[in-house]
Amino acid sequence: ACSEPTATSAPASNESTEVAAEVEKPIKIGISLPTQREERWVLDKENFERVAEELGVEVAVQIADNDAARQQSQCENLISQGVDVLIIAPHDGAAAANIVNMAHEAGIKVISYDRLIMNSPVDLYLTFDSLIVGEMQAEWVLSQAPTGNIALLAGDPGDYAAVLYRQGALNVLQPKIDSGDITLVLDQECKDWQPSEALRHIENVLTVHNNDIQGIVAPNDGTAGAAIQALAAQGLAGKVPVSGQDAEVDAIKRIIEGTQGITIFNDIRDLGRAAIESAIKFANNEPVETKKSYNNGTHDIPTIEAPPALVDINNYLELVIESGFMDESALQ
Amino acid sequence: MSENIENLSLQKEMSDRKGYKEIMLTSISQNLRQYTMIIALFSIWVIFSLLTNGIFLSSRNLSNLFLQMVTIGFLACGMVLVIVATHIDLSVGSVAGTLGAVAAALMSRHGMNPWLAILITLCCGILVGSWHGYWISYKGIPAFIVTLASMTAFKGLTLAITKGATIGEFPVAFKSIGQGYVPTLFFENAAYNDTSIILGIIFVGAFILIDLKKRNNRTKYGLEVLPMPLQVIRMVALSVTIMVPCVIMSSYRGIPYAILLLIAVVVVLTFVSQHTRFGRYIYAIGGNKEAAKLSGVNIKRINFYIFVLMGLLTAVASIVFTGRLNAATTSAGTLFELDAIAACYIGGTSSTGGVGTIFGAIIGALVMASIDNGMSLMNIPIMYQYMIKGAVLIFAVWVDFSTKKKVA
Amino acid sequence: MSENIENLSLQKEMSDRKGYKEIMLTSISQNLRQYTMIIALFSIWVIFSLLTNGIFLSSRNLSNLFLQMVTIGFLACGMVLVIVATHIDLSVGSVAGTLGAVAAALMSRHGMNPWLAILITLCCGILVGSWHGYWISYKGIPAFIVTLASMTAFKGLTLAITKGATIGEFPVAFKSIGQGYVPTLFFENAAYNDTSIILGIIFVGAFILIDLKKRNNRTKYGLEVLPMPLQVIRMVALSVTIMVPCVIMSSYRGIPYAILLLIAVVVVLTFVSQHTRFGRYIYAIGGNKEAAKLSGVNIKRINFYIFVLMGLLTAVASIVFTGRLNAATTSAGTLFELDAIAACYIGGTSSTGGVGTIFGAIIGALVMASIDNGMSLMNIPIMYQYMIKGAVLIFAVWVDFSTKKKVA
Amino acid sequence: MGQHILEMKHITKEFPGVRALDNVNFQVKRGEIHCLVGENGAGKSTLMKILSGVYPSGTYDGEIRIDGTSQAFQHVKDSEKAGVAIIYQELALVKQMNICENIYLGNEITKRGVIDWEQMYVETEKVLKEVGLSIKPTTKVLSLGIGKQQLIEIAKAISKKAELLILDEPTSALTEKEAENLLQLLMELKKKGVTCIYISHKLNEIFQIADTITILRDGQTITTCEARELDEEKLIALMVGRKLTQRFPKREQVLGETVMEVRNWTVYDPDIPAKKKIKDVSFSIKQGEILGFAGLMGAGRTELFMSIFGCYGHAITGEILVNGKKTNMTSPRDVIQEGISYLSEDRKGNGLVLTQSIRENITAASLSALSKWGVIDGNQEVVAVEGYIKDLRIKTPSMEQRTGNLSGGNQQKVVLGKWLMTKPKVLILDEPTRGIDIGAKYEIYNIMNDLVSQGVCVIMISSELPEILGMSDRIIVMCEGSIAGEIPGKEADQEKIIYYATGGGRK
Ligand SMILES: Nc1ncnc2c1ncn2[C@@H]1O[C@H](COP(=O)(O)OP(=O)(O)OP(=O)(O)O)[C@@H](O)[C@H]1O
Ligand SMILES: Nc1ncnc2c1ncn2[C@@H]1O[C@H](COP(=O)(O)OP(=O)(O)OP(=O)(O)O)[C@@H](O)[C@H]1O
Ligand SMILES: [Mg+2]
Ligand SMILES: [Mg+2]
Repeated sequence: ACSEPTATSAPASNESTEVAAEVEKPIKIGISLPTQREERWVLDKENFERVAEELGVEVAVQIADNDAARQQSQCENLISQGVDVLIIAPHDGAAAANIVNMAHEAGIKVISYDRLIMNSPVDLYLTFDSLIVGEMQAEWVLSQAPTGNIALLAGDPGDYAAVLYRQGALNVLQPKIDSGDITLVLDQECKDWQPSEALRHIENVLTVHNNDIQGIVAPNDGTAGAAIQALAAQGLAGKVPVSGQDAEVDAIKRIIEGTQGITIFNDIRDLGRAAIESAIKFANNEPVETKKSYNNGTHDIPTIEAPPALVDINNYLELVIESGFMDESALQ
Repeated sequence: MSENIENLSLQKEMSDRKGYKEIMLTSISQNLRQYTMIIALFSIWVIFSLLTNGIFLSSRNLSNLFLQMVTIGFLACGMVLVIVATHIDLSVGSVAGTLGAVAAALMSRHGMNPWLAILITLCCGILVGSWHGYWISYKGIPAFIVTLASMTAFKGLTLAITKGATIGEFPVAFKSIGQGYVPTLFFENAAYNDTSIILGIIFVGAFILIDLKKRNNRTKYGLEVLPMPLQVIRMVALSVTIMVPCVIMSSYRGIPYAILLLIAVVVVLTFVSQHTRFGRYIYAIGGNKEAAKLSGVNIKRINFYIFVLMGLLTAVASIVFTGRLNAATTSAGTLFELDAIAACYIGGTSSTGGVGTIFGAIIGALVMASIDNGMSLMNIPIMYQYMIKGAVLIFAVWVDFSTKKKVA
Repeated sequence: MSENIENLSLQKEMSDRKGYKEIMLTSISQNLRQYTMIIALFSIWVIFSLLTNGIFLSSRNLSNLFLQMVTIGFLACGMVLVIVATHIDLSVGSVAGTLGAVAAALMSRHGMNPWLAILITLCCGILVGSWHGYWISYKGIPAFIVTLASMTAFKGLTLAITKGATIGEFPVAFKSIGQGYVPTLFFENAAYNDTSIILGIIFVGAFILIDLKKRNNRTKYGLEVLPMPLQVIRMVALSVTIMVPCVIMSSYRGIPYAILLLIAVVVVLTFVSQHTRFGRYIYAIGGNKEAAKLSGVNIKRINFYIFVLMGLLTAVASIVFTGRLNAATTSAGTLFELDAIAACYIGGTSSTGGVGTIFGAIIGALVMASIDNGMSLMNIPIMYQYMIKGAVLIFAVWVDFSTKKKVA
Repeated sequence: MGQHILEMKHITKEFPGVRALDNVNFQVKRGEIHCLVGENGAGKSTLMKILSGVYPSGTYDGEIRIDGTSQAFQHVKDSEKAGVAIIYQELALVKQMNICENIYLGNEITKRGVIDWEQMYVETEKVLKEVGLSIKPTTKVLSLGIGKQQLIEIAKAISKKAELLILDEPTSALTEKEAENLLQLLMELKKKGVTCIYISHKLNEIFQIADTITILRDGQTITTCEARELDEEKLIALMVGRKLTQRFPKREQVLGETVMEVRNWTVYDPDIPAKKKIKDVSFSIKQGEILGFAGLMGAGRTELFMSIFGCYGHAITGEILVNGKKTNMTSPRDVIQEGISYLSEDRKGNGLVLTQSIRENITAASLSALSKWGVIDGNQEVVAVEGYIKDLRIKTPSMEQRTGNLSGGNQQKVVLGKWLMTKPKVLILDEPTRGIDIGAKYEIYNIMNDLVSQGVCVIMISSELPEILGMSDRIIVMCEGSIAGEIPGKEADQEKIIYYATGGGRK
């Protein structure tokens, strides 16, 4: 829908009837995030707002609270408000395809942030790879416990990111399961990412196997914390490797304590800045350079990638504290 | 709308002893219950309009708003009848999710013709409704338990059907049900969608015809009717109320199909609830089950059909919803039930049964959707959105109740 | 348990004309409503036990199971009274989440003494309850709307307090409430936790004493009592029922504090509901509000205090839950309300009000927790878990209803 | 077709712990008015519910034949198809609906599936006229008093144009005038060939219309005979199993101090704020006095006392003095604490908690006296309740029986027990003997006399003139919300009361 870029400074694409196009209007970027129930998305939101202020653009942030339909409504509302570009971190990558079509009809470009929007001509994709996160977690657990009983926790079954983490982990675990090196004694999803669910599942698997568990793959720091709680009740905290993700304050504390082995750190600051910068370029009808592309089912989407990092006791100072991501005082 | 008409017409008996003014006043005060909520709704609109520099009332946003409420609207229509009969249905969200997944799987995985898929989905909805109806009316298990069980079970079924992944991309026919607009008929390039305006005129015509026929009928039986000048005022007022939204929508893209469908459902169900035995029996059961039984009402059968109807409406809602998202997601439908039930209560349905109107429930659904939409337009952080929504809910119902108390 | 005792003692009036056997049969058939659910519970246990090679009934798992149900247990206790008085509380989940976050923030962020934090949390619970009570009883807004509004609002408040992040690591005292066990008193290294057994013996003693005192009292008033041999059988049976779980738990780590607290709450609330004016009035209001009002019951005040009590219990639940997780999470408490309400209905609370027992609700909560626990032990995929849970729910209640129908 | 339109043979019906009917035989001839009499709990209503299909075939033993063909009703609808229409003892109206909807509930007039409201309104107006009511068919039942509701029920049964019409205590809430009206209507229907089964505790009505009388006692048929073979005395003896020599027990009248005084009591209608429901009512009552309140239906007696009790009305003015002191009572609780108790005329709506047991109902208004620190003394409670069950002869297997399972008369006794237990100074009884059998009425009168001799004052509102005349020391007649006249008990007679009640005494 976005036709030949013209050389005017005003956004060319804004044809909608109600929003009168003022000439000196600042660029307005609509951002739709899936949730604020995990620390990382809270940080994402803060980061977006900081970077936007720095670069002098206006942002309108909406939170879908893990609801694909709400996300669509919110994006409709963002379009009604007359934003110039949409940055969407979809709760559900496939369901968000519709939003892309809608935005394009209104002449608005869409950036898919962190999670890929499927089956649609998204204009840009910025990501840490969810599959790789799962793989990293499982690989680390396997490195600690090459044989024995492994428990696999997964996030909410209705959350597509959770499905990808689990898939990534299984990619690594499956060969070992097939070879008989390890036994997957638990493969349970946690409703709404609830730690209480994780707690219940780990308590029960410990009961069934009489504490004979060698490793736990937990998808994020919330469930990891609960799993460690169940281990602690059996005096096993620190003895069984547990993975995590998001580098939450609590998780870093546990890593220092030695009860949680690793967490996966996605440095959202770089990714967020890249997203805003790209959005500004889109708004000004400038091209965005990319090196890679991902196929989302129907289209090859130009992609900017940031690698997730594995944080453990050895590198947390460097990666998390010294990089300014977290204040050391928070760990007291 | 047709609720008010009904009430208005019941007022006609008083007309001989009173002047026009008095007739209108009585009619207004008797309809106040519904009016207060409509007034509340308009107040909410005006406030949001001011706060968003008019974006809220732009034709585009109103179009969005109606589409955003339409799913809950369908569910609320059925839920009113369920609640009026002193039951509850907690499963509508999960069931809608599952049915959406069924339709999606049929089309996307098996390449089925969309119309056939819709037919099958509707049948599945009826089947689910019958299952609920069977346990509730013939086995006497409380609806709360039966539908809670379904709520859980269908969540699982959705996961099983979707295999944990979103099913997406449907044929245009299916998509349009959820997101399409009526096409223009004659004037391709006009700023206004002509079909919408034509439809509006047809609605107005139908209303006037029905009203006149009723008037004739009453005269035939020797019952009193509104004096002619009042009748004319009434018709003009109604015509305006019908035409304004049509014109507004026509200035964006026209009337969405989903809204047309919702209007049809509201009209049909209002008719059913007011003018058929089935409808009256629902209210009788809700008002006094014993009395209804002693009057020879087959309570079990009525209860059964209430749930069948609910199942059917859930299927309709699921189709519209899935079409609108153009995807069936694994967690689709979560918490729909609460929104639908809340819409009913806001719209004046009584929690003890026997009282409630379809029209009220639609107003309730609009109130909820308006609050969500307005706050989202204002980019209010979600945590405050939640808090404000809670506060507005209580406040709106409180205003409604306190005015009602003064009247009744 | 004390419910049954109550009913049994009421049976004594019939004893003169009948033999022992007949007294026992009458008593059993009159208590069947509760017995069927207990039987259903045991059947579920036996089935899971078979399916998990006995792990389900191991003392360790039973201990886990009780801890897993304890939060819903507290909520269900209050919910029974709310439902008996024909209200509902949809907010308990969200409120519990918020209160847990409050306690967590006080301790983790401000380093507050855990006991002080608990006190403040309990007060907040009472405050929230009063807020609900105010709108519901003094302003007449339906509980469904008020608590739905709170459900939404407190979801937002939790997000605001936690700022989207989990708040974790609490002082030992706080943690123990949710996950601690009574310490051993004398035999540090024995395989059994001696305190639990001692507690069991104290319970049994107390029961026997109370029962004998009651018997004496009845004789004094010239009322009939159970014949001595039956009285002895009754005491032995009760002692065994009390001791068995104590012994089982003592062979793992002893009785968890949370369970002791729950038992205390159940005993106190059962007493309140059966033997105090407040309790009696709740049931009267639920049965016929008008009649209660004409009998001089201050309906508004009773309704108000019901919600205050619910608020307090929600606070207790939130403390136990947060302590058990050792963390306050952003979405803690989601769907607790449905579990609590379901527990009540499974436990025989009537949806039309006026009927329901605390003990029944606890059994209901146990049934739900057992299903979840058993399926998790068997490592069944979550989608099947959902479906099976739904099926078991309906089935259990159906069995319960159909036996009841035969009796009444 | 034989001469019997209805034959019920060997009917036995059991409830848990109760055998309500024990091998009952009952036959009704075509075109007659057949009265069914018996004590409270004798099984009259149960027998009729079996006949109308409320208790479906299979839940009882025995056979029903209508017009000689054996019937097995599963539903009320089935019996209606067989030409049976019934008015139940307990009001069976949907209060949120209007009169027209109620009358045609289950029998709506439809045209191709669509309800024809216009025709139904017209028909409703006709039937209402037949039973002597002139209210709009669109009035909500909610806003009607018990008496009018009763008439609506009658209209509903008549509108079904049944061959066999059953009326279960239709006049218990009606005044003499309406009752008389109804009896005339029944006679007319009889002329048109309608057969009628009539249940009542009012003997004068029975002897006025009955062709045949069947007497039930303890679930068994005692006898069926022609009405003219019986007189009141014989009938009572057959029903109660003993002789009652007097209908109204005598008592010594000792008047004491004025206990309660109501001054200038005015109440506005809660629905229509400008309308006065009670207009400037003043009266007083002395210790040891029985004060009767008479009036036509809708005279406002119930409203007067409901408003005094704090349960009715809007913008109330006036004052109440108890023992000479001004009071400030706003809720039923305050009133009860002042020693005033009010037995409502609507036992199901305002009297009983049907889900609770007899025990819990009887003590509901006196828990303060039974409890310490809010804890109820269970033993004291049981002893007290046992006393009332015995004194009032409540027929029940145990005090733990749900009141919902009791017969109408026994329910009334439970409510009476509840108010007696509050040990009031002033006991207001609104239609206290509604649905109560002859024997029990006598007992209630005795109880009233006892109370009065203990210094309690009793206000009795009743629509049964003989009862008012037989019991009252003084009679106040109300008409359209104000007091129309006051008559000393000794000088009162029916004519005087009716004169005042119809507005004759107004200035
Ligand atoms: N649903 C029920 N459950 C248990 N017992 C019942 C039930 N219905 C009636 N009974 C009992 O059956 C007996 C007969 O009751 P029924 O209502 O037929 O009496 P009745 O002759 O109509 O008395 P009344 O003159 O007081 O109306 C009574 O003892 C009553 O307690
Ligand atoms: N003119 C009227 N039009 C409509 N309704 C009326 C009218 N007069 C009275 N009523 C209603 O009828 C009912 C009769 O009043 P109420 O029962 O208190 O009178 P009562 O003197 O106690 O007579 P009853 O013998 O019926 O108890 C009231 O509820 C009132 O709302
Ligand atoms: Mg009867
Ligand atoms: Mg009266």
